[in-house]
Amino acid sequence: MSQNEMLAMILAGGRGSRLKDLTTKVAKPAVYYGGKYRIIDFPLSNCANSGIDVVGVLTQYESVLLNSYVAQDGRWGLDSKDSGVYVLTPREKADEGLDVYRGTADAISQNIDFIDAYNPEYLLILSGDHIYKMNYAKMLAYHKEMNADATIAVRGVPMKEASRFGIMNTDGKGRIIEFEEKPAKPKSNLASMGIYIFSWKLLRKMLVEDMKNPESDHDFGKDIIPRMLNEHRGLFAYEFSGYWKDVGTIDSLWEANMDLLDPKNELNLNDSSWLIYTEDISTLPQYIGKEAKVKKAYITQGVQVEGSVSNSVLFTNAVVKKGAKVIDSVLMPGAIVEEGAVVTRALVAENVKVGKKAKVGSKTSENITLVAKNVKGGNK
Amino acid sequence: MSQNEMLAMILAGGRGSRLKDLTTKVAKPAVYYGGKYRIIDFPLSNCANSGIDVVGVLTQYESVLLNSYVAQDGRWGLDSKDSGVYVLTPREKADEGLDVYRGTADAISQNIDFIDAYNPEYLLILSGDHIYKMNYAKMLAYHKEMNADATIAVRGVPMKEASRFGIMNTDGKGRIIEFEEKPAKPKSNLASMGIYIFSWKLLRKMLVEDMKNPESDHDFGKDIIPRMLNEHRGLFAYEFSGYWKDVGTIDSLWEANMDLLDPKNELNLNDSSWLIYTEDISTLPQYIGKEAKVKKAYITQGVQVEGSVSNSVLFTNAVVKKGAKVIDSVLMPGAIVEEGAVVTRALVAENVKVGKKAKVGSKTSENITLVAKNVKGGNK
Amino acid sequence: MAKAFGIVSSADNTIYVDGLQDYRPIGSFSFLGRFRVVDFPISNMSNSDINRIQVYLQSKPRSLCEHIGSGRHYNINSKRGKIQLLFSENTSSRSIYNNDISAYKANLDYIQRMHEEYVIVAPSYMVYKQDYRQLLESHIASGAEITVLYHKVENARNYFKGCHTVVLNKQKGVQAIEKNLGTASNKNILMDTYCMRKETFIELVQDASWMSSIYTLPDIINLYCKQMDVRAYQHKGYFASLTSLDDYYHASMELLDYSIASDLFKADWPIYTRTTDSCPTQYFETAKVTNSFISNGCLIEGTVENSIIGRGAVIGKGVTIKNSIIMAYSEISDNIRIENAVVDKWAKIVNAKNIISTELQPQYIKRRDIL
Amino acid sequence: MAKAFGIVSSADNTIYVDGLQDYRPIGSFSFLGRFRVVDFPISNMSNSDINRIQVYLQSKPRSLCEHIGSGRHYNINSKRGKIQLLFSENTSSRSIYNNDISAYKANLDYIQRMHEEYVIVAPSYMVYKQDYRQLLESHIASGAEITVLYHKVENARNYFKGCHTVVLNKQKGVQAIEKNLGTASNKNILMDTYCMRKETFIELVQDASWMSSIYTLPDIINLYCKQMDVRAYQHKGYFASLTSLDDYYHASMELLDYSIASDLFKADWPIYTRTTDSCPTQYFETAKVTNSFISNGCLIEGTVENSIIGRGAVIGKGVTIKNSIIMAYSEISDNIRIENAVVDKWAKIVNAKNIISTELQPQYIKRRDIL
Repeated sequence: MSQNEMLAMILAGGRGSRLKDLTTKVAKPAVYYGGKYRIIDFPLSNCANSGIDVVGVLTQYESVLLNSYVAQDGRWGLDSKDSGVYVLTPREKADEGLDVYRGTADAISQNIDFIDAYNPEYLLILSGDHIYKMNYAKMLAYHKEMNADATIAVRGVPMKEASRFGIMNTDGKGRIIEFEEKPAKPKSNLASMGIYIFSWKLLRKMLVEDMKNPESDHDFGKDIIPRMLNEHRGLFAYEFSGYWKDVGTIDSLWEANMDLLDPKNELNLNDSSWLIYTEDISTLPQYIGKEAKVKKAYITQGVQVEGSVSNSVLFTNAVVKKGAKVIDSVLMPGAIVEEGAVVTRALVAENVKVGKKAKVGSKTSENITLVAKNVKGGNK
Repeated sequence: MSQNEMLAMILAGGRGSRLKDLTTKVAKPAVYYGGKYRIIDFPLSNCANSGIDVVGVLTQYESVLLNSYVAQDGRWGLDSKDSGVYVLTPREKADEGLDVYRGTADAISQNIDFIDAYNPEYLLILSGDHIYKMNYAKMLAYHKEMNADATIAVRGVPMKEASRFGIMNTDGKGRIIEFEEKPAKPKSNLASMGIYIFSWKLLRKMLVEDMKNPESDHDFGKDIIPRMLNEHRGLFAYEFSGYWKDVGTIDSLWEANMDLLDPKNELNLNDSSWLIYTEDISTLPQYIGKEAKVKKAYITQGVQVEGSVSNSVLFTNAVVKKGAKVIDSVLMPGAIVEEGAVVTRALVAENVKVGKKAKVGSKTSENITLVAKNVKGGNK
Repeated sequence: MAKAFGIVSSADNTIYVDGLQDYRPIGSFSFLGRFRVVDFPISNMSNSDINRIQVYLQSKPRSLCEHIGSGRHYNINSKRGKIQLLFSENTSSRSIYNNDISAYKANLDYIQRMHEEYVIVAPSYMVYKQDYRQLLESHIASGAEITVLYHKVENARNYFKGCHTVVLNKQKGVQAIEKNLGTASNKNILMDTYCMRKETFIELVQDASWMSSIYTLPDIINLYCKQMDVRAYQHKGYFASLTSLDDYYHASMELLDYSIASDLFKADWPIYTRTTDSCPTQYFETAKVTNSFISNGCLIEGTVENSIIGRGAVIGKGVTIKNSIIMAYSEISDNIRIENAVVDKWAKIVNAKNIISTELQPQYIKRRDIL
Repeated sequence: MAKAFGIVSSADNTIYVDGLQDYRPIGSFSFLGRFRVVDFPISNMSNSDINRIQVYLQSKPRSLCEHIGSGRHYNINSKRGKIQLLFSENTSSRSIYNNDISAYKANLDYIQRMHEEYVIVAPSYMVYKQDYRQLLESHIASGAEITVLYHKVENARNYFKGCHTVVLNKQKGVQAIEKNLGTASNKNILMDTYCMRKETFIELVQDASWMSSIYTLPDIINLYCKQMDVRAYQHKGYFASLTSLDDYYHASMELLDYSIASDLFKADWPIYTRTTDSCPTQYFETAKVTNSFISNGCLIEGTVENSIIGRGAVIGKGVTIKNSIIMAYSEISDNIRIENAVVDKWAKIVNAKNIISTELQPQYIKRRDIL
């Protein structure tokens, strides 16, 4: 891809309120995943690996952590001379007040000046809270090949679940002829992944018009895409078949972590040709102690295990002390399981301590237990 | 200075409306100065050279350019592992709406969480729109030596002008006993430079209280400093005697540029022990043509001079064509003076073209002429 | 995704630029005041979407190492891309064993580990602008096994003496590669730039080193060009080979024609370099400068004509610099006259009154020399 | 503002670690799976507010160059600070002329150009934690001309054989510097770490090179310590000199005591290194790991005991690794047993069934070897 042929904009405003206490202090894209990553590492690493130079990250909700996290653009190699990750928050303009982003399309509209500064041919719109590996350069090649106005990445979902998604109906040659948001009777199982490539010139024109439209929700799914279909623009579906997960709940976040315990998992974070980059933390390597038992586990540097761990994912600097047991669980960075404590089917949040001999989680509960606050030591 | 012993926060919200058309698109700290710099390069380079690792830049007004400019923290070497320049804009919190910064102190208060994340001992507050070189490490050493709660940098101004400034009256040992904002009858000539070092623990406490005070303007000069004086805190004045300029108007911006034409100017940008860092632009070196005449000039790379230049400052990629004359003027980046045109006592804005044989500016006008729009070619 | 990785090669033992090369390899020579020669091949690669580049270093690697560094200033993603500095074990630059093939052979592991299908080899001692994507496309479209870049010159009698020439047939097939012995003015100069499959490159390296430990890449291609499909791709525009002091001086002076210089430096083809954070240049009341390229950070009180002045140079009162190259941080004291000279970095000309030579035999003043 | 600049020195010709050093200098050895030895002196300097550091390189500099790069990962401001890589001209590591003094002499320009008043010299082949600000303060307060760092050891008979010892008087004045010949168990080992004024350092370099071209810094200090005020500063805590395979193995095994390791790695004294972006390590159902440091990116199906496993290593089913160091990207196939071995990078143990040696004579398996 030539310099700035395609600019990426990541919508990272998600409040992620279903992730409960994990998102009181951080926006959803900054939530931890996979032992050492944060969710937003995935779209950012995908961008870097796809040869994209400039990425805008659109945030507004309580995002000091997210903002300073993505501002360190060297983490994804996006710090060469003309590259960069830029945090774009709502801002006061000369003749307007300070305004929040009113919708996904509005977030882009409010940053037209930023995009114009790079004069890209194409604009890539991404979501900040999906876990997947995708080569956007290939998607762009498809967009060009189809001579498309817009290309939407889609993935096949089980037909019975299709009514939960935005479904794209195509003409068999990839051209989208209809878009239905959560259809009662879906005609296809191709669900939108919320990943769009637009030819910038056209999108720019439509956004300017949309901004002035008082009826519009200023949303890609609700306004821009339907209008493009009405105008018979060339919209194409780009099928993606790899691992993809939107971790909207504690259960699905836990599940996505558990997926990694299968050594043959589809996401394959071990593939050196498509690495996921993240923050570099100074720690010791992981230490597995004299009496430790570790099996079926996904463990990262800085972890210290003296107890027993099975079927679990342990994040940076998590500690499992002597006699403690961690089963079917996720320990976020710095989580400590004290001597003799037992953690079962739980997700222990960052820096949370499970006290001596305490027991959290249950083998049989309907949902995964979120341990967001220190748990006092239990009785013996 | 140890890692994060002192964090710097740069107040860069200035709308700079007296700089007229130069600030319709950029915030005042992003205005060009000195051939290749922007004003905010000065506090940022001072920070880098003083051993400060983390800098927050507080902006709210139309700042996409300023934000993306400072986000490239490698420009000031502030991109090593635990360093960074972070743009801090007003943001929506979990339980509050989106709110603009109400005053200088409020801008800091709204980012207490950001500051806490680094747990600094001291906080340095700077202005984003002053031109000077200062070693903040020395100011911190003074702050520690005096065992101060707050240290304010001051400079001597001519007594007759003192009533235009915020004046610090000291006890002769550096301790501030009184602060008067624009006093009619100044008792001293020590003017505040708007540079403060606070012991963070105390300031944090005062900011939290100030936020709740409905009577407060949430301003350092109006509220925090007077309150500290009332409470008999240890406030000390740190005298600074080098070059210092607040370029609030077109005339003063022009003047500050002209100051550099004196090879012995006090600012001395040629001092290799205290470099000012800025954006790195790929250009040719400056080319002085076959018939060119250049004397008493300050010229940077990418400039092409075919005509005559005297007593002027030429910024990156400015062009002076054959037979054109540039006298007592400033050409901002990419400004073009076409064949036979004459520019006198003017400031030609970025990428503005002065057409063939046009004449702008005047030797005798009261104010410097700002040329902010292309000027059509003149008649012969 | 780039189809090719890049190799920036080092000049072999047959090439030595008197004076300048005593202190650094040619890739590290200052060029036009602001650049270093190696900026050109690396920028060409970066602009051609090649983001994995190997730079081969020989003796005195310090300045080149420091200048290239992490390569971020060449606009290469530091995670996905990489500029790798590779060393030959034999670092005595004048040894006959010290050639390109021995360097590639010593680092064959790192060449084999490259994911890309093709390789572009370009020299660190020549200056030109070339979109390697075009070269690669032409290479693939032609079906050739090797494609080399060449430039038609009309002054091969006086310049390009360290270079090779290519003898072509009507189909632009390479018939032979020969040393330029200065026997004729019109020659096709081999630009030491090659495009081929990685596998072909590895075979050439292995074959060459097996046949003779002093074989170079042009040697083996010359040997094989009868049996392989080796084609030539013509380069147009500015081209300079900095393989002697005369060539260096001549190539620099040529760029004082602003139209030639500005053609080499287009906005859509930036030549990246490492910034030194020097401030703008100060012209004094007495300065008289014409037809010259001046770098930042200079103090100019005297006269400068048809010259190139490096960063931070000081040109005193009453000084005249004519047809010369003054390198960074040199100081020329009051009333000295310098004509047709190359003054190396950090030199101080204090007492010598005049340094005047002819245009055809430029004088070289040593680094840090005090005259 | 730092008062001192740093010099990271290279091991001289008297030191050679069999096997490992065939491929890289000691500074580039992997340590505890995740680090390289040079991370320790550089992190010590960075944490001590020293932000201008010269690293002296000798033969096979590639891996060290690449690892150090721009130095940003060592938390050094890239404008105000600098990690400078400096080369000796004579790069044959076994040559008697190849010593520290000749390297400093060749780069005296760059030493002289440093603004700082003092210099801290630290070796790239030893591992320890030290706040150099304390060393410098003690040096200044004592009024000594040179202060050296030393460590009391109790196993000098078996280890530290390539090192020097310091003979001290009651005032901690240095009486002599001698080679450790293994004649006694209790010795004060010289940590090859020196603190002095820049000017003193330059004088020592010049005097040493004038007296003999094979003099080293400890040689000249030994010679001068009668007439100069040379003092010793005692270091406490973990200390390792990686100057032989035995020393390397022993020092690594010592850190398997987690309390020793975690004392070397405190949150307020980070040891920086270059990240490789490897993912977490996968423990399979059949994994059995005890008392071991495991790096990221490994796949572990077998048994690992009292060992250190480098990045991306693959430990197959039924494998037993005991008291061993397995370096990055090595693959140990099913059912193989390895005891008391050091397996170098990229090795593949496929067919060999058992690699078993005694603790006192660890076996070395070559880089890229396929057994």
